Parts: sequence; structure tokens; C-alpha cells
Amino acid sequence: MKYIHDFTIVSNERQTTDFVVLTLQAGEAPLPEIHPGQFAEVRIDGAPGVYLRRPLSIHDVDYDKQQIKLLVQEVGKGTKILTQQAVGSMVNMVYPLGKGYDLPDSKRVLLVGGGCGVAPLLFLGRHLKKNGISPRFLIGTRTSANLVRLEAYNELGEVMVTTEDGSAGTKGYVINHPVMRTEEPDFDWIYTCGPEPMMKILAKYADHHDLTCQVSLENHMACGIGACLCCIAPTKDGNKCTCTDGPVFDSKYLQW
Amino acid sequence: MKYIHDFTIVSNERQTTDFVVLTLQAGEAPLPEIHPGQFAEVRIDGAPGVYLRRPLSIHDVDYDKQQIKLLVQEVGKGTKILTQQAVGSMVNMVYPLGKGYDLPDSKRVLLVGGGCGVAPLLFLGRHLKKNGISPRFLIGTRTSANLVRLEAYNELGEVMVTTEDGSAGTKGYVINHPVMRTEEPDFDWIYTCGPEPMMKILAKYADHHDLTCQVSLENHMACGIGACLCCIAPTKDGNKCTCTDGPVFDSKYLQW
Amino acid sequence: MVDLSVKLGSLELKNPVMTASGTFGYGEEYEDFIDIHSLGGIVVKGTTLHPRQGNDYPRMAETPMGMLNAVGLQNVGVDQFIQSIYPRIKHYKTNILVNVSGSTVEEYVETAEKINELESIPGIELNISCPNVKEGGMAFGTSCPSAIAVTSAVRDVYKKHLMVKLSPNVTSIAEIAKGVEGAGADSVSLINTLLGMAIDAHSRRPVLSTITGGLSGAAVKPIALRMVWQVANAVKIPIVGMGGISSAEDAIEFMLAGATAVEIGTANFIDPRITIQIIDGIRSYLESHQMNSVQNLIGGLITE
Amino acid sequence: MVDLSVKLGSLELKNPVMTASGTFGYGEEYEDFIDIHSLGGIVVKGTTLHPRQGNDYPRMAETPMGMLNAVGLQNVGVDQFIQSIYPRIKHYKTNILVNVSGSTVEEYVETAEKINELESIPGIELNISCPNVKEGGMAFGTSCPSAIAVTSAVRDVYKKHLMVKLSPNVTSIAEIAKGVEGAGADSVSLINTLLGMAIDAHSRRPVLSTITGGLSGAAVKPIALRMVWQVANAVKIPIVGMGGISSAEDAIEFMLAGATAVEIGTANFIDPRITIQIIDGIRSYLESHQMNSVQNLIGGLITE
Ligand SMILES: Cc1cc2nc3c(=O)[nH]c(=O)nc-3n(C[C@H](O)[C@H](O)[C@H](O)COP(=O)(O)OP(=O)(O)OC[C@H]3O[C@@H](n4cnc5c(N)ncnc54)[C@H](O)[C@@H]3O)c2cc1C
Ligand SMILES: Cc1cc2nc3c(=O)[nH]c(=O)nc-3n(C[C@H](O)[C@H](O)[C@H](O)COP(=O)(O)OP(=O)(O)OC[C@H]3O[C@@H](n4cnc5c(N)ncnc54)[C@H](O)[C@@H]3O)c2cc1C
Ligand SMILES: Cc1cc2nc3c(=O)[nH]c(=O)nc-3n(C[C@H](O)[C@H](O)[C@H](O)COP(=O)(O)O)c2cc1C
Ligand SMILES: Cc1cc2nc3c(=O)[nH]c(=O)nc-3n(C[C@H](O)[C@H](O)[C@H](O)COP(=O)(O)O)c2cc1C
Ligand code: FES
Ligand code: FES
Repeated sequence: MKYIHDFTIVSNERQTTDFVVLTLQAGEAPLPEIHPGQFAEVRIDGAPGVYLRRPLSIHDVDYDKQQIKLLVQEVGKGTKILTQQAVGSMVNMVYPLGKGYDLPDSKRVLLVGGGCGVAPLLFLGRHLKKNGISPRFLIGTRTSANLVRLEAYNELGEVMVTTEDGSAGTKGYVINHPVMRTEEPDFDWIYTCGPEPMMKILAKYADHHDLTCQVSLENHMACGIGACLCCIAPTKDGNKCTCTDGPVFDSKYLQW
Repeated sequence: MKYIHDFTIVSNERQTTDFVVLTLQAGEAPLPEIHPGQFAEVRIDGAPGVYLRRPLSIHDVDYDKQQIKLLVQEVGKGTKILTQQAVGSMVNMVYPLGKGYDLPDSKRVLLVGGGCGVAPLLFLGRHLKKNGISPRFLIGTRTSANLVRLEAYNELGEVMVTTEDGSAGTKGYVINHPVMRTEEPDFDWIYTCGPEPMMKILAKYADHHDLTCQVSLENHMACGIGACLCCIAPTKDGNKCTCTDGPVFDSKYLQW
Repeated sequence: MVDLSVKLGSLELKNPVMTASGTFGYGEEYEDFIDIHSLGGIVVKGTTLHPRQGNDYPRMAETPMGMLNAVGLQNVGVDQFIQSIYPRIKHYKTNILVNVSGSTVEEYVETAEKINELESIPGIELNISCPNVKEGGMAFGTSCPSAIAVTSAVRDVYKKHLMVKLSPNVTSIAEIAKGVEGAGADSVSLINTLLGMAIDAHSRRPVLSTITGGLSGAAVKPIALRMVWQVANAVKIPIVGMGGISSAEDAIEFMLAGATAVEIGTANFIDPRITIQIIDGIRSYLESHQMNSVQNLIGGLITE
Repeated sequence: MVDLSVKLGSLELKNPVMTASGTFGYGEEYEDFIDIHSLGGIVVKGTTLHPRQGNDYPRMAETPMGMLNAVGLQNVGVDQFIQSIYPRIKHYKTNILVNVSGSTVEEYVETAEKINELESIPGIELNISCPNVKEGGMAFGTSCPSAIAVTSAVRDVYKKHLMVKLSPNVTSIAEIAKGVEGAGADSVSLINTLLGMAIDAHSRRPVLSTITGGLSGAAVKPIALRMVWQVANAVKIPIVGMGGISSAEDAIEFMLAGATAVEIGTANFIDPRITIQIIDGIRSYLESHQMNSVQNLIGGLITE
């Protein structure tokens, strides 16, 4: 079941020059069950030039407090305005949307995020942990200043880092991290979200080592609910909607 | 000389459910000379559906403090957002625009305002007083709750009031006020701004009593600087731009 | 109680608010948000004789108060529609119209014939105006003779309500409306999307895989309203107006210009409840203007 | 140092940014805000053989990210222009083009002849696309034969740069562009306004005195860009693109689609300094993309 609800911003914490975490308080109605990897279509009012909603992953959920967190990277008109919203203002969301990540059939998992793609991995990590699986995170950014919320990820499991400029962790891309350079990977499932080139490399890596790789696509969307057919990804079964059949796909299913 | 400047809102005082007074602080550059009856084209960002600037009269000017006041009535999309701007936010204005009111050739003047048309009359009153003329104000509204800033007008001169429902002052329209019902009016100049029907009645009244009547039109505008020719009023010399040849016209000059 | 019902020829609509093809899926996508049965009608996805994969990604670009799409009629094809989708949606207590597209007159005809057999489908919307397919589509709708040819051919086989959806990418939409009226259309709907284009200045590439796409949303409303007005002055058959409708006021403006009913498209993406809000808004408008029937709005523009 | 200059046939522009007719007065209106000499060119108000009072008030309606106007070519007439306005503006160190309109071919021709004599006017923009006048105007621009007829007739008498301004209210703008190219146009400019309409739902009346009017502003950009692209693929003469341009990126998109220069219209109303900001923005773009001439942008769209 999908809903359209107003949320109240109860905190707006800037992480870096680009990233903000918004904590949103739901109203009276209890939060529906949300799966890691699902997203919301967020309405951004008062942003000149923004007409459509913006898809943003559910970064974290606190059912007790009835709160949802979003991790927003400022990349353009809409995200710039959203991150400037004052505490107390309202945000309208259509949620929870799409199919999230599956539970693994192995306890050995690696969660790989790049850029704002780290957003869904926190909630996924929490979910895995609740299911008795220790998540390990591999987070890649351009430079250390872009590393966000490491402490939150750290609470859930081991966090490994790569930066392109070497200012933190291993220098290079996620694929250059030692954990990915061993003969035999010590994980069976990769969960990933981030820039498409990164995910494609991971998909290839998974193929090569015969691992399962679940990728979360960030295709442009108009409706978010399967009505417009704008967000398609080519799959083994033809074009599928990222917003309803995804955003999480098994990498082998995609025609990459 | 016209300017385009950013101003900072230093106060936002709600007068009634509809009316707000904004006090705007100019930046470094000294305020240019502004004539009563001139207006500004105000940019309203973040108001969905608002594309063009909005013309608003200069309500008051304080050259010492480098401040301009606007009196804004909430009537639609743009004014609703403008009146919600927080202290500290910026407002961009093109100003001062148009031709203002002339100084009278008599000391006996009456300033008649209706609705948001009272806005320019405060600055006009101040200007007249500085020039040794005591302004008298006649202000008409639907009901007493819509009377705004009477104290400010009172500081400059006598204030008379009519309300359609009789909740304050004389019941009826401005034209029903005793000051307008004498055989011989005790004023030679009428300055007016407000709903067109009101101004037309005043123009007729002025004709009948052979008075001078300066009216300020509130035509819809796109540019405010004489470039688009959208704001025309029919005059004895053909169509004239309200934004450059007006907004103040001698009522006899208009083809009413 | 105000009367919201309108008649589109043989179609009885409980209110004038329908949904536009390609923006409302098969209705099911919106079931979580609104009561589908409350709508005046729904026009389902553009349906073709054979299944279509549509165009490549990217298919969408946001524009000032609008969007471009280049979906290109991705759909399961009419047989699959009849087999697996129709049974799921035929219980909707509203008018379900199928938007029929094709690359040749024969395809249109064959598709319409098949849909003619479906008891719970009281009409089709003949899409001769899709700008996003290489063959057919808009080509039919931008020339009067071909618009007439495809309408007549479908009219011969299709026995229920035949609505023809017109393209705005023409010099005279009124002329084409008159043509399809003469060819037997029961109503016309307009406008389909305007052909537009988006470029990414930094990558120096088109945003859409197809370079050009169809513009819809609030931005196009003034053009759509003008076209409805022109067509209303040209034909006698009822008109279904659309193009950027996002509020009850917008819908009322289209009716005043001459539309009997309206379709809501892109606005569904911005608020999935918008159709119901528009129905409620029309009701309030009629009440506050002391009108007892929405039919009084149709063509009610006062021009002295 | 990047080179911003472009050539429109015989016209040398110091940069590709011009102003659109009817939105920039005679330039004087903007002197307080910008240095007029810095512009690539200005196209002054639509000018006719005889003075015109234009249409009645109201002439303007705001629309989602756009506006409708129904000015109807109010202007002082060509003689008055020559006598009192030309002497005031001829010192501008930029290309001053006069936008020439008329109700008959003869009027166009006579007006163009008079302007041909003005030393400091290096070209005219032949407006065969104004939707806001009852006679002539858009009628010339929506049919290929009449567009050709008026262009040829003016070409016979007008010896300097002849730019023809095309109407977007047509099925195929490329066809008309080819027509006027054949008839001797030195360049084409597009788009003029799209015919639109606004209604006040509450008063149930049209907003404009003329019922319909011309739509401009950001809302029309996707349509304008598509038309520039289509025309660029059809003609060899240079193209001046316009329609909703509000930023340097917008201007660059039009150039990538095939425009040699651009005109800025409605955006001047929103920010009277916008033209200069766009020129500066194009310069920055070229610098950051390491291009040394703006000419490299023209038609530079990468479509694989
Ligand atoms: C399922 C999903 C989940 C996402 N989760 C997150 C998240 O948790 N945090 C986060 O910061 N971002 C997330 N994104 C990306 C986010 O939607 C875009 O960054 C955002 O829409 C850009 O909006 P804008 O107005 O700021 O940018 P614009 O000004 O519109 O454009 C700026 C840039 O962003 C790109 N962009 C625009 N719209 C979209 C879109 N709908 N999807 C992707 N890219 C777009 C444009 O191509 C352009 O390069 C997610 C996207 C998807 C599809
Ligand atoms: C020279 C001049 C001086 C003015 N001074 C003041 C002032 O000091 N204080 C004040 O509150 N108002 C003043 N106005 C009126 C003010 O400009 C409008 O109320 C405002 O533009 C409405 O904008 P909106 O977005 O709130 O309304 P919209 O949502 O755009 O429309 C709501 C209503 O306002 C009318 N309206 C819209 N635009 C204009 C416009 N440009 N001019 C007039 N009416 C319009 C519409 O027809 C509609 O009925 C002045 C107008 C002019 C021309
Ligand atoms: C994503 C999308 C897909 C569309 N698909 C179709 C279609 O399959 N058939 C059709 O006739 N119109 C299609 N349209 C056009 C709409 O039905 C409608 O005519 C147009 O969008 C204008 O209305 P709007 O501005 O309210 O969206 C589509 C529009 C959009 C935005
Ligand atoms: C108020 C107004 C008046 C206009 N007058 C003319 C005119 O006289 N002649 C002409 O060719 N175009 C005229 N136009 C059209 C513009 O020159 C331009 O083609 C159109 O507005 C699209 O560009 P824009 O979206 O940047 O404004 C006018 C436009 C506006 C808004
Ligand atoms: S975004 Fe509309 S179908 Fe996926
Ligand atoms: S508002 Fe443009 S000329 Fe007056």
C-alpha cells in the first residue's frame, strides 16, 4: 500500500557542503512497513523550475518515533531548496515506492555505496542486522569531505572507505579497495547504490566471482508509481519500470 | 534614473488578516529620490505560478535610515508569498517607477484611498506636509477590520473613514462621507488611489465641482518600464502606458 | 445538490473528470490514492495491435512547468490487454476508454475491432497524434486527409463511442476537427502533447533518446485552451479538453471554452489525488456560484 | 580571451545576444540598467506603415512560467519612428534592427523601403507572425505561399539584411523556413509567440480584450528549441533563435540546436539586466569548456 502524507521536518542537519539529513515526523497515521531500498517521491514547493516530484531513498526509519530520515545531496534546483527547509516546515511525500533489496541467502554481505547512493544502505544495514546478518560497508567518494554519517554506519558494522584523492581510506575507486582485490571474495552478496559506472563494474565483478549483486538504479522519474513508463531499464524481459519493478534489480537481470 | 536593487526585509508587520507592512533596508548605495505615487516592480521568488514581477506602490520612505515601506494586500499567489517572507530575507526591486502625484496649486487637498490604494497616500501625505500642505485623508473599506495604519495617517493629518457595513466611521462608500456631501467642497485637489469604480465616481465628482483629481491606476503590468505596452490606459492622446506616463493621471486626461 | 453529470454522446459521465492516456496507467496504479469509481472516466494507456517496447531511456525531461516525454507507446499490445488487463479492471464503475494507436490504418482498424468486443469498454480514444513514434502516430493527425481516412476506417468497424484525439502540432486544429467530425467521430479530445525538445548545455547532447518529445503539463495550458475554444467554434460534436489542467479552475476554464469533459494528465504525477480534488473543486465552484448543473458551464464563456 | 562574435550573413554581431521585438522598446527603456552598446543587437518594436493604437486593455495575462500578450502592434508608425526615434537611438554601437509588420504586402514593402534609407539600421526583421492583429500578421506566416510572396516583395526593395520572423503556429515550420530562404531571406528568426488563451474562471470571461493572445516566456522554450532544430536541419541561411530564453544555458542550447544568434524577450521583464548576464554566462561557459569561440557552439549538438 502506498500513501501520500505530509511530514514535518523535525531536524535538518548539514553533514558536508553538499549533504543534509532531514528527519521527518509522520502525522497521526502509523508509518506503513517500509523495505530497505524503497523510496519516496518528494514534493518540493517554492523551487523555481521544479515541477515534478523528486525521488529520494528512505535513508532510515524509526517506527517508534514515527520518523523517516532522508539523506539529500544538493545537485540541482530541487535538492538545493529542499535542504534549506526550516525545521517545522512540511514536506509532502508519496511513499513507500518500489521494490527494495532482498534478504540474502548468505550471511556474507558487502554494501557498497557511492555519492548519494549511500542513502538506502543505512536502512538496509539496520534491516540486515535485525535479521542476524552483520553488514559491512564500503563507501567511495571523491574526497574525504564528502564522507557522510560514517558514525551511523559504524554503529551497524564495519566501514571501509575509498577516496579518489586518497584523503581518507584507500586511494582510488571502491573496486580498488583491498576487500575487492582478494583472489576469493569473503562475501557472497553485494548490495550497491551509486553512480552507474560504479555499479556496472560491481556487476561485472559479481559475475566474474559468481556472486549475487543487487543494484539500485537512480533513473529519472516522473510519476514514481508505474504510470508514466518514463523510468525504464532494459531487462531480460524487456523494458521494466525502475519505480515499480525496481529501483533494486538483480544485476544479472539487467541488460547492461 | 531607475535601479534594480536587493533589499533586506527588516520588519514584517501584519496589520489585518489581509494587510502586511514590509520595511525594506537598502544596501550601500543611497536611495534615489522617490516621488509619492511611484512604485516598484517586486520580484517574488518561490511562489508557484508567479512568473512576472508585481507592481507595488512605495508606501513610505525614510532616507535617513535608507528604508522603504510597502503596504501589501494579500489578494493572490504572489502577494500571499511576499507577506510570508521572514525578516532577513531579500527582496529584489526595480524602482522607482512611473510618474507620481503632482504638488497641488492649492493648500486644500483631500487624499482618498480604498483598499490597498491607501498605500501611496501615506508617502504622499508626508510629502505634502513637508511642503507646507496639511493632508486630509478619507479612507474607505468594507469593514473596520480592514482599516490599516490609521495611526500613521493620523500623524500627518485628519483621517476620515467610511465602511460599507458601518462598523467604523460613516456607513457607505467614500462618496457618502459628509465631507463630500457639502454644497461646496472645502478642498480643491483630490488625490486618489483604489478600486476603479471608486476613482471614476471621484473623477465625476471632481468634474462636477471643477476640482483637480489625480488618480493612480492599478493596471496589470508585465515590465513596469514602458517596454511591453501591456499596461495602457486610453487618454486624450491615445493609449498611454500606465507604468511610465502614469500610474498617476489627471482624471480629465483619461478617456473614462 | 449540484448535478455533475455530463453526456458525451452516448457516454454518460458521472462527472466531467477523466484521466488522460499514458498518465494514469490502467487505473490500478492509483487505487491506493483515490476511489477510481468516482471518476467520470479513465482513458487507459495507448494500445497497439502488437506489443511495443517503446523508445530507449531517457524518456523524460523536466521543463519550466511542464515535461517532455518520449515513451513511444510502450504497451503490451491489444491481445495481452484483453487477456490479462481487461479482466482486472472491467469492474471499475466508470467509463473505461482505450486509447488506440497504430502505424497503419489497418492496425488501427484491427485493434479497434478487437476492443469493440469488450463489453465493459464503452468507447475508444483514437490516438492520431502521438509525436513519439516514428511511423504513424502524429503523421495521421497533422494532415486532414489522413485524419479523415483513419477515422472513417475505424468508424466502419467500431460501433461504440469513437473519440478522436487531435494533435496540437498543426496550423489549424479546427479544420482537422471538422474533418474527423465529418468522418464519423462521436467526439474529439485535445490536445495531445506539443512537439518539443530539451538539450543539456553541458554535455551538449539531447536529453531524450529520441531528441524530440511531447510537451505536457501546466506550461501548455494556454495553448490547449485556445485550441479547445477554436474547435468548439468549429464542430458540433462534444469536446474533451486537456492540456495542463491542474486545478478545478483550470477544468472549469476548459468547459467554459467549450469542453463537455476534461482529461487530467501530467498533474496526476504531481498529486495522485488531483482528479478527486478537481471533482470536489468543481462541485464547490458550482455551489458558490449558485449553479445547479455542471452542464451550464459548457461553452459558457461570456464574450459580450 | 574567448571570441564571442558571430556573423549573421552581412551582419557582424559582437556577441550572439540580441533583444526580441516588443520586449525591449527602443532600447532606451533599458539604458538605466545595462550598457546597450554591449549587446549583439537590438530589434526594436514592431513598426508599421501607419501609426497603430493596438488592442484594448487588458493586453496581458500571466500563465504558468509564461505570459500572454495582445498588444497588437501599437506603434508610432514608420515616419514618426524615422523622425523622432531613430535620431535618438542611432548612436547605439550595436546592430539596430527594425521589426517590420503590415496588413498587406504593399504595407510591408513601403515600410521596408523607408527603413532601407536609414544608414544606421543594418537590417530588418520581417514580422510575418504576429498573432495579435486581425489582418495580416500571422496570416502571412502560416501559409507557405503567402510567406514567400511577402518575403520576395520586400526582398525586391530592401537591400540590407533581411531576417524573416517565423510563426510557430504551423504544422511544419521547416517548410516555411525553406520557402522564405528561397524567396531571398538572409536569415530567419524564430519563434514568435504561440497563440494561446486565458479565461478567468470566476468572471467567466476571457482575460484578454482580444480573447486570444501570444504566449511567450520560459514555458515555450521546449517548443522553440525543437523548431530551431527542425529549421536548422532544413535551411542553410543563419538562424536567430528565441522563445523563453532566460539564462546563458538556454541561449547555448539554442545555439547547439543550430542558432547563430539568439533574441531575449520576456526574460527582460523579469530581470532588465538579463541580456548582459547571458553574455557573461556564455563567456564563462566557453572558458570553462575550453572553447575559444562561440561559433563552435552553432549546431554543435552531439547526436552520436
Ligand atoms: C529511486 C531513487 C532514489 C534516490 N535517492 C536519493 C537519495 O536518497 N538522496 C539523494 O540525494 N538523491 C537521490 N536520488 C537522486 C535524486 O532524485 C536527484 O538528485 C534529484 O531528483 C535531483 O533533483 P534536483 O532538482 O536537485 O536536480 P535538477 O536541477 O533537476 O538536475 C540536476 C541534476 O540531477 C539530475 N536529476 C534530475 N532529476 C533526477 C531524477 N529524478 N533522478 C535522478 N537524477 C536526476 C539531472 O540530470 C541533473 O544532472 C535518487 C533517485 C532515484 C531515482
Ligand atoms: C502601480 C501599481 C501599484 C500598486 N500598489 C499596490 C500596493 O501598494 N499594495 C498592494 O497590495 N497592491 C498594489 N497593487 C496591486 C498589486 O500589484 C496586485 O494586487 C498584485 O500584483 C497581485 O498579485 P498576486 O500574485 O497576489 O495576485 P494574482 O494571483 O496574480 O491575482 C489575484 C488577483 O489580482 C489581480 N492582479 C494580478 N496581477 C496584477 C497586477 N499586476 N496589477 C493589478 N492587479 C493584479 C488579478 O487580476 C486577480 O484578480 C498595485 C498595482 C499597480 C499597478
Ligand atoms: C508520460 C506520458 C505518456 C503519454 N502517453 C500517451 C498515450 O499513450 N496516448 C495518448 O493519446 N496520449 C498520451 N499522452 C498525452 C496525454 O494523454 C495528454 O494528451 C497530454 O499529456 C496533455 O495533457 P496534460 O498536460 O494534462 O498532461 C502521454 C502524456 C504523458 C505525459
Ligand atoms: C509584450 C510583447 C510584445 C511583442 N511584440 C512583438 C512585435 O511587435 N513584433 C514581433 O515580431 N514580436 C513581438 N513579440 C514576440 C517576441 O519578440 C518573441 O518572439 C516572443 O516573445 C518569444 O520570445 P520570449 O519567450 O523570449 O519572449 C512580442 C512579445 C511580447 C511578450
Ligand atoms: S516514474 Fe513513472 S513509471 Fe516509473
Ligand atoms: S508594464 Fe510594460 S509598458 Fe507598462
